[in-house]
Amino acid sequence: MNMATITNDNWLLTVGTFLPLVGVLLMMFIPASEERTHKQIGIVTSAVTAAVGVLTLLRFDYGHSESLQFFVDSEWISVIRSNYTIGLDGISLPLYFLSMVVTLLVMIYTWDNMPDAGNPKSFIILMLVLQVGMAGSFIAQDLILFFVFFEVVLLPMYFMIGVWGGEQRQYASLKFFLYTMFGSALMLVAFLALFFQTGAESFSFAHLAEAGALIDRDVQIWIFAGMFVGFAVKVPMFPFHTWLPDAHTQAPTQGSVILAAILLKLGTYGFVRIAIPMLPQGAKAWAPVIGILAVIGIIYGALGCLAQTDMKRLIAFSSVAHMGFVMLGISTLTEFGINAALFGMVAHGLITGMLFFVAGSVKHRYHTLEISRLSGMLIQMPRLGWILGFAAMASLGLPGLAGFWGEFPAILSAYNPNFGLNVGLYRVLMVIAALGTVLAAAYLLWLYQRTAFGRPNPEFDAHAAHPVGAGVNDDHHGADIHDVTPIEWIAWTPFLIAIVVFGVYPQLMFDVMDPAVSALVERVGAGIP
Amino acid sequence: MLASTLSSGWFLENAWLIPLIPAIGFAFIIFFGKRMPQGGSEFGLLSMAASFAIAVGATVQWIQRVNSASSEGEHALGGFFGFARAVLPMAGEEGGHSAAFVEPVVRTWTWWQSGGLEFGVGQHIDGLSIMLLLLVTFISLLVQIYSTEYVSGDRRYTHFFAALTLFSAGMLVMVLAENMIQLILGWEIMGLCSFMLIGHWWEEAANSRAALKAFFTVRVGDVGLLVGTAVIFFGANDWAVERGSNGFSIRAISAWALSGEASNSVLFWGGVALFIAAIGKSGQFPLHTWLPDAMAGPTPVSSLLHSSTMVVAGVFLVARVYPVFFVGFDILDTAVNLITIIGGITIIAAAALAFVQDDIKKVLAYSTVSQLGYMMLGLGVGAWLPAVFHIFTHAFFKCALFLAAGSVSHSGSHHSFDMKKDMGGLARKMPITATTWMISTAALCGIPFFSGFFSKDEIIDNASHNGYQFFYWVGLIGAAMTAAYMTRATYLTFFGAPRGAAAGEHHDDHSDAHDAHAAHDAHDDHDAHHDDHHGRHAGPHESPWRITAPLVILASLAIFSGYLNAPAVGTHYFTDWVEPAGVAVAADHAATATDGEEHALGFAALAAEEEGGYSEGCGFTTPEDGTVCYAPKLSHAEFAWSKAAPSIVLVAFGILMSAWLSMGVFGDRKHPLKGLTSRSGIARRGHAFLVNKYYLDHLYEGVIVKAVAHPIAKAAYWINQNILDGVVNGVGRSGRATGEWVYRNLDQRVVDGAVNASGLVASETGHALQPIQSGKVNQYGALLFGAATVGAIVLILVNI
Amino acid sequence: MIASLLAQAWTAPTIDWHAIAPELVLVVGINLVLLVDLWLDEAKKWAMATITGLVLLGAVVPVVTLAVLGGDVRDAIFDGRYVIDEYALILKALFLLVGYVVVLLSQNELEEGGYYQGEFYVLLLVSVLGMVMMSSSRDLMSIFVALELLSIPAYMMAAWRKRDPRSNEAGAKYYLLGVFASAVLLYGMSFLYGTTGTTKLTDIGVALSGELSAMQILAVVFVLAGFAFKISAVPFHTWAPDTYEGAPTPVTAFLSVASKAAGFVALLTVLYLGLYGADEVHSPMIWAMAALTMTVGNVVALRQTNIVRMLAYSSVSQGGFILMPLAVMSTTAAESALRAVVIYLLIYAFSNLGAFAVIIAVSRSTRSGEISSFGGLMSYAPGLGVLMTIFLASLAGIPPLGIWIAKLQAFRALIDAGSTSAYVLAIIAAVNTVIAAGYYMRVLRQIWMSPVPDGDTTPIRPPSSVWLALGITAGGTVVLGILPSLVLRFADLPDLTGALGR
Amino acid sequence: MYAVNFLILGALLFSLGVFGVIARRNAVMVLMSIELILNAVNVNLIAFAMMNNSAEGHVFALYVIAVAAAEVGVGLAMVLMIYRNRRSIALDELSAMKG
Repeated sequence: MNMATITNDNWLLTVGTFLPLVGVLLMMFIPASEERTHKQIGIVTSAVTAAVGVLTLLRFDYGHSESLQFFVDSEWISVIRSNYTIGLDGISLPLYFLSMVVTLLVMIYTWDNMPDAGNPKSFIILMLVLQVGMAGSFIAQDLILFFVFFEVVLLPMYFMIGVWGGEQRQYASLKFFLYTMFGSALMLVAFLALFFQTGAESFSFAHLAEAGALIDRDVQIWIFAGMFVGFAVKVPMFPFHTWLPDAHTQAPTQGSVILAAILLKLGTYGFVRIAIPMLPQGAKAWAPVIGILAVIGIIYGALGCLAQTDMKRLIAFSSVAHMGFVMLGISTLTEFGINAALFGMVAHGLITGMLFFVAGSVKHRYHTLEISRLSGMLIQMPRLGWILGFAAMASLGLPGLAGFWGEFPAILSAYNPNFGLNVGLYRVLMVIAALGTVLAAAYLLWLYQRTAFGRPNPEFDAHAAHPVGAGVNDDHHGADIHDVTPIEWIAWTPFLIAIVVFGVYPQLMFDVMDPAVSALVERVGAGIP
Repeated sequence: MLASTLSSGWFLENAWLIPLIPAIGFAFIIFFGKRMPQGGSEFGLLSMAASFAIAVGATVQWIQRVNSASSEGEHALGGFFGFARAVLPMAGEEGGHSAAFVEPVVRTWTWWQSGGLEFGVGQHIDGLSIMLLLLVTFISLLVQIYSTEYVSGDRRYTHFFAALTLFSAGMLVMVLAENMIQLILGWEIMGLCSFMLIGHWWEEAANSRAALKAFFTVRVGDVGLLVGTAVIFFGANDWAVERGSNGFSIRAISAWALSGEASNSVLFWGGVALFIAAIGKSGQFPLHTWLPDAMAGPTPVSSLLHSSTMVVAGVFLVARVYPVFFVGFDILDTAVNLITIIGGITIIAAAALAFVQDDIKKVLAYSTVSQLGYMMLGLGVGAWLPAVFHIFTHAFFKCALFLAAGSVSHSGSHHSFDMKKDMGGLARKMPITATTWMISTAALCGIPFFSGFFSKDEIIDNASHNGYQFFYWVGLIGAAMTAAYMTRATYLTFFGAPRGAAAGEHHDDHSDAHDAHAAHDAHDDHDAHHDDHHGRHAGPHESPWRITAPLVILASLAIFSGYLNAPAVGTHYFTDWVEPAGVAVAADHAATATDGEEHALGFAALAAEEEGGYSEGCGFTTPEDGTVCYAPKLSHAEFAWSKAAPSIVLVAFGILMSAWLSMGVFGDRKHPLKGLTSRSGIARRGHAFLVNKYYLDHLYEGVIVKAVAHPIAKAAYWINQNILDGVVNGVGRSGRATGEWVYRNLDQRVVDGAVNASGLVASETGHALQPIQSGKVNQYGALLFGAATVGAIVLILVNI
Repeated sequence: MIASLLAQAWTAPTIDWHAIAPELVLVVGINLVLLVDLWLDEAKKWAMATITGLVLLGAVVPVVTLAVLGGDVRDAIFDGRYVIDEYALILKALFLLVGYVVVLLSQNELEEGGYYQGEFYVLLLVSVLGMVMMSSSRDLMSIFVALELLSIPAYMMAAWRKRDPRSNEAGAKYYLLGVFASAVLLYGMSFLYGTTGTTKLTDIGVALSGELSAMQILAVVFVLAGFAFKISAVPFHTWAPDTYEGAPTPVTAFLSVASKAAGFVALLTVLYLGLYGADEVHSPMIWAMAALTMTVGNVVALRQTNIVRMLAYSSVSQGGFILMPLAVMSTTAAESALRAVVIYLLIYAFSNLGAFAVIIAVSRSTRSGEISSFGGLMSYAPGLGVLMTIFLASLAGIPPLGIWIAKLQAFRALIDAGSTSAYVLAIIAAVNTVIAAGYYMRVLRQIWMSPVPDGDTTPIRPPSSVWLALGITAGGTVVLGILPSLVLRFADLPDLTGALGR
Repeated sequence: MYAVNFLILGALLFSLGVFGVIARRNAVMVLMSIELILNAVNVNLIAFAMMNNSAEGHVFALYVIAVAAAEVGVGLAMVLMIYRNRRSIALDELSAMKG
């Protein structure tokens, strides 16, 4: 948003974003039969990409995190006045880096957890393409460019779900695809409307944020409506959420993780980065609606969770609730709220991603995710059980773990929203949202109690004959029910560490985001008479 | 009196290490515990010992700090000035006989920021936190020692110690919290640990359910904590930021609440919200039902978490940000307020429930609830110090009681907690345990010269002193009931004829706790240990030293801790060291004293119509510009035996009545006289009544028990189990049901249905349109030309 | 006086040979092919394809030189009734290129079918010539002639498989309706000429300003109907599915791309130059046609099981999208509308041809046109699978593949116009993109997610010519999607409109 | 006023032709109907040429005649082909492809 830009090392972003394509090209020329090679290439590529990401972190000027850095602005589609404009600021940096790390870890996880459909070549190629789209969406500073990256993500995810997914995969994948299509089509119309309303000069964020505020209110409201649908589908917000449980449940573990960790964030990011700063008055007019829908989502998602009998589907529904908190924070238009939202995005990415990993491994071992059939996980797989407990605790917003910092400030911020939004309404929302945390505790603990506690279900207990005590030591077990494997450790440890570190010392992220957010809110305020 | 002139020291400055060390210890246990010879318990013990050491150091330095402050203050020494405070409540600004305000030792580091505001994490050390630091580290240490024996051989020995240590860390974090967020952090960590520890033997559905229930119930209260924090934050923030602090800082909140600039409604609602959290955590009515269930956990857990430390977190919260409640509920100006109501109900209800428990731990659990009620009541009536003091004393004797109960079940009753089935007559078999138990009981009952007397009685006394007459009586009745049910428990456990396991027999229809234990035994090699453990000495016997040592220590403290603040003998060290003086001090970070206008409204008026007590000083008048108050100015009732008498009498009555009845009911039927007389001195005194025993039994069982005691208590219990508890469980169940319904009908049918329907519509439309494509050329031509013509006609009609 | 008359009659127009070189090359090429065909014996007929290809590429050369040397020839020859400008040149290039790809695609089809190769290529060339002329025509007469020149050979090509009744049926339907439509068109033209007194579009434009008479409205409607038939806009589309399904696939490709494009070119020229005064007549009509076309085409396509027929309906709906900007032709957005159509035609040609190319390659081995026959293509022909994915995704308008930028331009034109009706149309189009994605994804689902229907997983080996075609189309689709400026540059030339400048 | 009559004649022919195209099942009849329409067009063109006294109409008419001839040639060929294959030229039998 900020006009100030820093163009040192401006090659970094482009390299970091498009590097995976090198791997893709390489793999194109290697026969699909050489699976190990493909996996290796995948891991190496994403590792190098992540390394570039680390370099970006190092080169980032934290003193000016509110201004765009590594800024590039070069000709692209001059006719429609759209440029290849990229840059990174405190708002996008965490998500940009997260996308790289998640991809790397998922690659590693794939090493010996390839979904049943096989064919790692296509699988890994798709993931790499996905990575390009995700990273690109976070660096784009031009509406059209953003739109392109935003859409690039679609197909790979469609195929990941559709080819490597569960029984209902075809239905789920198509639903995901069409739903998102629908959203982005309306979104595109909104973008163009914004473009022409601002005098058809440029698609660059900076310009639109300047000029967008001058559009008169009613028009802003209409344009915002279009963007709202587009982003709300992606988030997903309450009435548009139904693709999510199906997609999550059917997707392969890797797909679920990426979906939860990054893809959903594109929607919320869009709100923060595009819809709100460019259409301040529209945002103000829509904020109560968003807030209400968000809170409905919190309660509704929680209730949905309580109704689930399938572990993975439960986790999927919990995403609806968590993103509800994020959206509530955004809808307050306060620094607190938006900071919380951004933090919540990352936290939710880590935590829910972790939960999906665990769910995937459970499925891998038990070949079922029926909560009623799972029990005594702590006896058969103590470590996995503890990790599940840890992730569950983090997910219900326990202070000291990352989840809390997305949740509490969001609730806090609802106490007095910005720009003269209806305080009474928001205080009601705050209390309901707070109650939502109780429900979160309810369904997560309930899940944990039934899956991890108790004695193992005889049908899975390899030593049902022996006294239950034999279940204590992990090595006594049937071939497929074993505890966390080294590869899983490698893939998961970063998540676990990050959850703790960000939980204990949130300043790590707030320090980066806050200046950018303050600048953004200031800009919005300027746009509201 | 500037902070600079106050003495400080390394321990005070680095008190933040106290929670940090156990936290690290926890990490060590988790990662290396299993490989250690002692299964990781050594890490726990070490870390607790270390933090205890630091806590002691900090305490010493704090006392020096206080003395340095008061010595520089222009008033007489402790003795006189404590007395002075008692005799002339008017000792306010005039005369200058005021205690020096001892600047807390505050250190913060930036933790997170938002909107340019930086929020810290750090330590806020004042009397209250020092007291609790010492208390928590000390008791944790004892309990851990005790546990090494009690849970030895448990298959999750390591996890047990991990959780125990993490718990201590959490509690300590909360105790020295510099701001609300940090307080919440500790608060929730404790919740988590209690979940882990209550559910320690999670193979049993019952235990894991209890764990779930505890966490869930407390979580309900936490909504209040979140909301309250938010309310207070936004109330205080601007004021605080102006003075270089922020709305989370506890100092800022206190000062703001007393600054006279705080809106009363904000304070009120914030207070209500926070108090709801306290209700949940401290097992106050009506959210107390989780606490008895929590007894499903191992006894050390009960003694540490659910008697002496964690459950007082709620009380601590209220005490910590007391100004909010003081002003919000304007205590001292009313005869009744939310806190006192809840506290009062809790005292009576819980005490009544304690009567009908057969599980010794449940008796103690309800007694805990009831005692917590006293603490709340104390805070509610403006008896801040007595309430805090009661936390202090209660911790010792209640912990002792639990450990004694544990000792009984461990060595006396074969892991049973059922007083009626498996105990009785253990006094002779387990002398140490019995003695310590009875000392602690005496303390709990508030028998003079035991610690409980000095704290509890102060609360009751101040209730009337501050104009809460009704609750004065509530307190007295509660005291009597306490005495009565404790006597009953004592008798059942240690006197009378040995029954069940206490008589050395093994039978397997034990209480849940036993099953749980047995079940967990079944999992591990504990069986072996278990058996030879009984092989060595069948039947009841005294516990090994690792159990008795803590008992002895605690019991002795149960006697002597009271003398830290025994007005009866004129000591008031506790007051001097812990109570923050309610005087205005130069706001050390009032960087810009911008607000020069008068705030004489509200408070001045209040002060005017204040009759009893006094009307000057913090909490009554607005501090002058540039000065702030951190604590309200509170008066203390003057101790007098005359005032203590009623409670003493009532307690005595309760004990005697109960003892007499207990013997009558539970006594040895065969040879009443011999049995009784030979059994206990109390009974010998009641000899005369007991001659015609059957008549007595009849009288008791027929009349009193059936007609009076039981119906009431039973009714209370029934309501408790079925209504209150039902609600708690109901919430869960109905939540599930609602979830099911919403998901089935709303989500799958309506919302999702709409989505899928739209797809269907499109495809069906296509189907409907296919006939147009008939394949016949003529029809195609007709359509072509027809469309053109129609179009032409319409357009012509429109345009001409 | 007679002398003067003669003198006037005999002032021979100065002919700019360079300007009409493309047409000349084609004419020469046509005769060449005819002659060679006579002498060449059946064994060597394969050479015909090569020669035809060379001719088409040869015709591109002068187009390029004209573009480079900026030959902007208007009134010089044929006094503005036949014009060579950038607009014309882009389209000429497009048609020639499409013709070349179609040749590549037809080669094996014809060889294996043992059809009359020589004649086929001649007709193809003639048809292309008609299109090339169409892009320069600025007069009712030349438009009509060009139209027939490109249509009549197409009728025959559609019926090329003489023994195949389906092919016959395709040809017959196409022919009868085509002729009927052009008759209606002519009837409209005659009124247009009658009421304006000229056949030169620019003059018609001048004359048509102001209040319209009933006769003129009728004329406009009939003219539009005639072109609407060519571009198979609903409700004038009925022939398309049947013809596309029955005709030989390469021919279908040719029809669905080239002759449709030609129709659009004619429509564009006429609307922009001649009928801009009659906007209150054609705007609503085109608006309705666009909405109907995209919607009907899409929803009916949802039900199709034959892939060619599905693509037929898809190209109908795509026509709707191309038509969309024309609805705002008469507003300030005229320029962006014009640009949008041209861009769309260019990119659409690549993607659609590509899709047909894959179908040709696959159906050669599966011998089936059912969508289900694509089941599990990824497992035995990943190359073709990926290519098909690219083409269909492009048709669905997913960035960064070709058509997204075209769709973007179309939306852009509408929103540029900014009128309510335009916004409504934009929303309808937005919804339609989703429906369209529905059936494109169905094919992709077969390719990626379904098992092979008959266990036969012998890898497919398409002939090199098809590979070449695939290469060209895929390259175009991807490159134009990522770097649209390459083509947008042409469309951006000020004198694209300037050339047509009234 | 003469011209108007020509136009009316043209309209009549046109209507006849359209009727034939729509109503006739016989391919040859349809062809002839189309010829009618084309001739209607010719009549119109000539009439208008006369009104506007410009030559374009005549030229246009000539083009139309030529093109019409070509069309009929192709058309008859096609009819013949169909007749060979199915011994009938009834159009409504040509409906193998529909929907």
